[in-house]
Amino acid sequence: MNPDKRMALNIGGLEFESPLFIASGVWPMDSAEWPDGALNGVGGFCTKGLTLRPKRGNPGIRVWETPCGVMNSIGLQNPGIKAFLEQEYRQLEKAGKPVIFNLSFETEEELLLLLGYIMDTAGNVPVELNVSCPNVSKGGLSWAQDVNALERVVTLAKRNWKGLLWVKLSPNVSSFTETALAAEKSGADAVVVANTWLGTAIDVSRLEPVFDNIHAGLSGPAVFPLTLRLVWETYAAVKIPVIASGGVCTWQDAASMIAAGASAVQVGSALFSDILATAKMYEGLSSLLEKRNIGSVADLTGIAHGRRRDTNREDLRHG
Amino acid sequence: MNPDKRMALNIGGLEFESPLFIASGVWPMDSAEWPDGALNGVGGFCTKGLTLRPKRGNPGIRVWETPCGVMNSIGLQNPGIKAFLEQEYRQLEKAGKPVIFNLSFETEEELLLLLGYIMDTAGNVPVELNVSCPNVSKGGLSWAQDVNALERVVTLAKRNWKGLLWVKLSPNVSSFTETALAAEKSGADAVVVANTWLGTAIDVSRLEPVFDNIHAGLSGPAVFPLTLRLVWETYAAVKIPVIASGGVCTWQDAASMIAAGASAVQVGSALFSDILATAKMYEGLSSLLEKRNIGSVADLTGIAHGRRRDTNREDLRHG
Amino acid sequence: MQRLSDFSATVIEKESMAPGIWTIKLKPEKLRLRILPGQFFMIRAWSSKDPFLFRPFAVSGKNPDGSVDISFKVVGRGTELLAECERGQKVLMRGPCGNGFPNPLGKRLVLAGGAMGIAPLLFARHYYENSIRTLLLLGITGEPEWEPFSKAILQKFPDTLLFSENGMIGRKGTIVDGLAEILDENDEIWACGPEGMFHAMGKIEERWTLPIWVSLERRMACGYGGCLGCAVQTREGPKRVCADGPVFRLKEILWDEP
Amino acid sequence: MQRLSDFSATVIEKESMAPGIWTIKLKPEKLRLRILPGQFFMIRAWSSKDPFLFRPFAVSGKNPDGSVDISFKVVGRGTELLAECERGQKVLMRGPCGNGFPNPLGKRLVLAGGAMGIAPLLFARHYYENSIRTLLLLGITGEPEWEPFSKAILQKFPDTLLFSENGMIGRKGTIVDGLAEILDENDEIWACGPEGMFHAMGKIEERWTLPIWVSLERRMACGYGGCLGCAVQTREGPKRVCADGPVFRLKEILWDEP
Ligand SMILES: Cc1cc2nc3c(=O)[nH]c(=O)nc-3n(C[C@H](O)[C@H](O)[C@H](O)COP(=O)(O)OP(=O)(O)OC[C@H]3O[C@@H](n4cnc5c(N)ncnc54)[C@H](O)[C@@H]3O)c2cc1C
Ligand SMILES: Cc1cc2nc3c(=O)[nH]c(=O)nc-3n(C[C@H](O)[C@H](O)[C@H](O)COP(=O)(O)OP(=O)(O)OC[C@H]3O[C@@H](n4cnc5c(N)ncnc54)[C@H](O)[C@@H]3O)c2cc1C
Ligand SMILES: Cc1cc2nc3c(=O)[nH]c(=O)nc-3n(C[C@H](O)[C@H](O)[C@H](O)COP(=O)(O)O)c2cc1C
Ligand SMILES: Cc1cc2nc3c(=O)[nH]c(=O)nc-3n(C[C@H](O)[C@H](O)[C@H](O)COP(=O)(O)O)c2cc1C
Ligand code: FES
Ligand code: FES
Repeated sequence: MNPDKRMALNIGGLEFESPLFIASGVWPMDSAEWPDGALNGVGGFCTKGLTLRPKRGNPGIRVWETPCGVMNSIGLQNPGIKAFLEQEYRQLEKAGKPVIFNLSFETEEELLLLLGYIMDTAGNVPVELNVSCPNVSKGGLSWAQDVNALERVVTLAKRNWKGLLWVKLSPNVSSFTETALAAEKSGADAVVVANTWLGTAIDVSRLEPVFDNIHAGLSGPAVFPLTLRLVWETYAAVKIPVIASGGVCTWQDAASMIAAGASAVQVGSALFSDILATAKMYEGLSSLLEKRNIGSVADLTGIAHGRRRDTNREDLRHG
Repeated sequence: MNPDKRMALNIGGLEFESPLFIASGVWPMDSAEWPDGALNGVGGFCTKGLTLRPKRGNPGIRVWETPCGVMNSIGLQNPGIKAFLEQEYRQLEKAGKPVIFNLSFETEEELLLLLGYIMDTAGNVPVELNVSCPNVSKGGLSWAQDVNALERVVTLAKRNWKGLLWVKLSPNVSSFTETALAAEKSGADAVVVANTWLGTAIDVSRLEPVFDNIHAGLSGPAVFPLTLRLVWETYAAVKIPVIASGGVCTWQDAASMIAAGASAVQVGSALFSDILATAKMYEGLSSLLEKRNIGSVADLTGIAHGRRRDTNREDLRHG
Repeated sequence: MQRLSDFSATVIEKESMAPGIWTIKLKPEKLRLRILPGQFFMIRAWSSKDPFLFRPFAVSGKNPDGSVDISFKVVGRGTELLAECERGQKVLMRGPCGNGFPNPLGKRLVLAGGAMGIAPLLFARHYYENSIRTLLLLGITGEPEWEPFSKAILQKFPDTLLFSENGMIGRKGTIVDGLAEILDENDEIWACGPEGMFHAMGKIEERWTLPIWVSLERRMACGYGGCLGCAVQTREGPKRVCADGPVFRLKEILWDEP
Repeated sequence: MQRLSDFSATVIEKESMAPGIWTIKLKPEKLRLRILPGQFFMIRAWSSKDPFLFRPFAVSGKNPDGSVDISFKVVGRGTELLAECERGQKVLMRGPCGNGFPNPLGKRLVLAGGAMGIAPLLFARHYYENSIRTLLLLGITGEPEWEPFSKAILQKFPDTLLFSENGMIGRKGTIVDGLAEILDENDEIWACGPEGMFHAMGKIEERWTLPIWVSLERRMACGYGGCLGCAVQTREGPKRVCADGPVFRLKEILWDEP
């Protein structure tokens, strides 16, 4: 991989070397387990969803393949913030890539405690509030489903956090742009659009629901067009940066998200089907900038909004 | 195909020979164009969306492939109800399969006129109110997005229609079950769950939106888990029959929809990738009933609701 | 006309015409195909649901053993997968789709192909070889990739009139310039190529009052006339390229309307 | 230990062991694999994103030419596509995954495989052939499909002790009955098979105080320890079957906890 200056960007005052991030919940927290080269082209990565207390996650089947997608019901399994800071984080720090703390919480007190612990050990690192996990009964998604609660909790976080504050929204809400605007108004530095899409699976061999929770979150290329729509609409509605997360598998997907309004892109399930997906996207995006003579990836953000198809017809046979 | 009595079912007092219907907008209205055998196993089919006046549909690109799916922005192209009744419908009548009239309208007056014309020429045929088309600027989706408007229009239709009344709902709404309940309360005989999912596509070679309307409707296997979730929730909420429409491609998909609560299933985009998809589903479902010794497909409806996984773990190696 | 169906076929031959351009022979397993020049097939060379849709391809030839030729250029995933097929491999076909060209009037048939658009005209040329006079024209841009392709066409049909925009091979100029030179007022024109070519041909139709039939391309979801994804606006209202076309009378088409 | 990576490999041999059960030899294109019995690979024999996930398979053998054997039963779409691979075809592999079995203690190694679960034990048997005493057991249900498979195993390792639940081949009884008969208190047991078999073996561990190591299966999305989709609860907390396993000490596992 050739590092490309045009790929660097600034989000809320912080510099990242690439607009490609690894999404929460898909990457091992032990750097000894990282495959060689897999973090090439990665601007930073989000931790697995962290909670105040340790969580064993959900019982039963946790992952299920669907057409061009995967459903998950992990249930935020994690060692709890303290153990994380004392163990995994010491490793991660050394990896030389920005780490974004993905946080889940059931109450405002929990959030404050989480932020406190992080501040004490890691300082003002970037955090991503996960107000959108579909796989836990309390907290999670419910924050995003109630705009007032969302405003309250983001405001609280903003007051108590000097580092970068991303808010990761849920596609499973009444009005997506309303929640994005609420996050912006309450001080979010960026919105992450979006978490997984709520779905269901039935095991036909048993005629039973696959998941103990019945519903689970769908991710992967299947949802790409849906999340792209949310990115488009959010970009049109808010002024803070939009970070896309949903089905991005190729550099064309990443370019589409950026052209539709994303400043940066998170790569999640794509890694399941190709561990070098992010590295390949970096190459592809970088050549696109080169070919189109675009000085910086930031100039690509939202570029499709200015453009409508100039003909109402396409000429398919390019002689 | 062997006709199987167990596959017959009754929806709102009307008998159909199979729970498998062809969804609106994917089937030619001229029976001279029907491939041999393609209607085997089909219980009936929905017309293309019909409107009071002729519509030329949307300009620009109308269909776009996505991972395991297809987006469309047809824009309700149709010859108008009068021409339809005078020409295509005379053909269709003879085909020997129930025809469900899929209707789109911008105002209540339009709906009344539509129903009037149909009554005069075709009698009390089943109608499917399309309150969920994402591809027209007026009418369409907006009915489903406003629960009061939805109740008004369904009530009006019910008062003015003696035939079967299906209401086809949109997944792109605040609260899906709320709209389903509104349709039920207002007299719908069944709810169709659901129309296409709103998405966006960017043409990377031009960095422009693909569709003139920017957004378009996503269908096909990609959306199957999402629509299955809506079917599950709707079945739990309403008492009228639920008709599933979204990504059904195989008999396993059809069985999943039915086990999750569907009385019948519509097959749409699946036909794009296999014109005999419905016929194959019929065979598969029929064998499932045989193997499990289920007397009627109606007994399969909602069967998964009674069942939770009995172990919280699966044994994958069945020795 | 033969009704459309989905069926399985075997790749019985595969030949490279030029870099990235292939001709394959596909033999249906059970069916006996009855097809006319201008008709096409939807093809998928994969069993997965991704790519989800079939891809449309004109018939570029028909052989005594019942197989059909498809000549295609690799431009994306679907054509890539098709190009990877080896002899013996099975593919799925849907068709025959569309109506093809109408019966020729019997005078000289001028077949004007823009680049890959020549595919259906190769079939026409062959089909009418022994019954009427035909004249084959091929027009290409100046992009070097078309040179070997042109040579392959010339090898098969040595009397092809060749035009390249920059003169790198054949005569210099567009195919429409070429048409203007050679046309006789009794000719009938069948054309297939980029839309820009059709626009320019509109003027020919006005001036010469010759019948011009063109074969169009649209993105297609179904290919059997069900989805209305492939609409074109005509003087008689919207038409489906897959089922009402792909061949239309040039002057019927309303290019400027949505 | 070798770091996991995604790489391309070629099918260099494919052999039918029994109807619907295959052994294929896969040779990585660039890599030299260092692997231990019990480690596994994620494999995809298709380039499409549908099926979306890799499929996990134990290594059942390793060959001097650097290739590995995978022995698998066709149960769904992924294994079907793998079974359709012909010699020369490329597949994608991810691995080596997991830790494999720990170094054996050096006494007798009893390898107990339930049906297809014997795959990783075939590798173990071969791997330790010249260094320690091993005893291979295979247990199958009474389903007729397993008979030809058992014969294929016997042909390769004639001293395999075979048990079938209905006595159709080998001795009648379960593999756990068989173990109870032949065990020596100095033995070490490595097992792979359905979970029911492990539950029954729990009693053996209690009675004999032998070390029993088992190789587990879970649905896996990543195979590299990232998604936590493959969790199993243990006395030390939740573990990932792909990265912390797939081999665990039997008594560490908390079957009854979520
Ligand atoms: C009636 C008809 C006849 C054709 N005959 C030939 C032929 O003989 N030889 C040949 O090389 N090509 C022909 N084409 C074009 C051919 O269909 C496309 O090149 C092909 O679909 C591209 O598929 P892809 O997956 O490689 O490209 P991708 O761009 O990856 O395809 C993505 C989607 O866009 C559609 N698409 C892309 N380009 C076109 C196009 N030009 N026309 C229609 N749909 C397109 C694809 O079908 C697919 O649904 C014909 C098209 C039509 C409509
Ligand atoms: C560590 C490990 C080692 C394995 N070793 C072998 C082996 O050596 N030989 C062999 O025949 N099988 C082995 N399996 C099982 C094998 O992975 C499955 O049979 C295979 O994934 C089925 O894929 P499919 O697409 O054919 O089935 P489908 O049912 O269509 O697959 C759908 C999804 O479920 C998953 N899945 C289905 N069955 C299993 C299963 N039993 N275990 C894990 N995931 C499953 C698939 O991976 C896929 O994601 C092993 C599994 C694991 C976890
Ligand atoms: C197995 C798995 C676990 C996930 N865990 C988390 C999590 O802990 N916190 C979170 O905010 N998002 C989580 N996600 C959501 C992803 O970060 C991402 O937003 C989503 O999967 C959509 O992107 P993708 O299609 O690229 O995967 C998880 C996703 C998967 C597939
Ligand atoms: C090309 C196309 C046209 C459609 N036209 C209509 C329509 O006119 N009226 C309608 O109610 N639904 C229409 N639909 C929606 C389908 O009937 C169906 O509800 C949807 O595609 C989801 O099902 P599927 O995934 O099986 O296709 C259309 C769908 C497609 C793909
Ligand atoms: S492609 Fe569906 S109508 Fe032409
Ligand atoms: S499969 Fe992802 S952690 Fe094991």
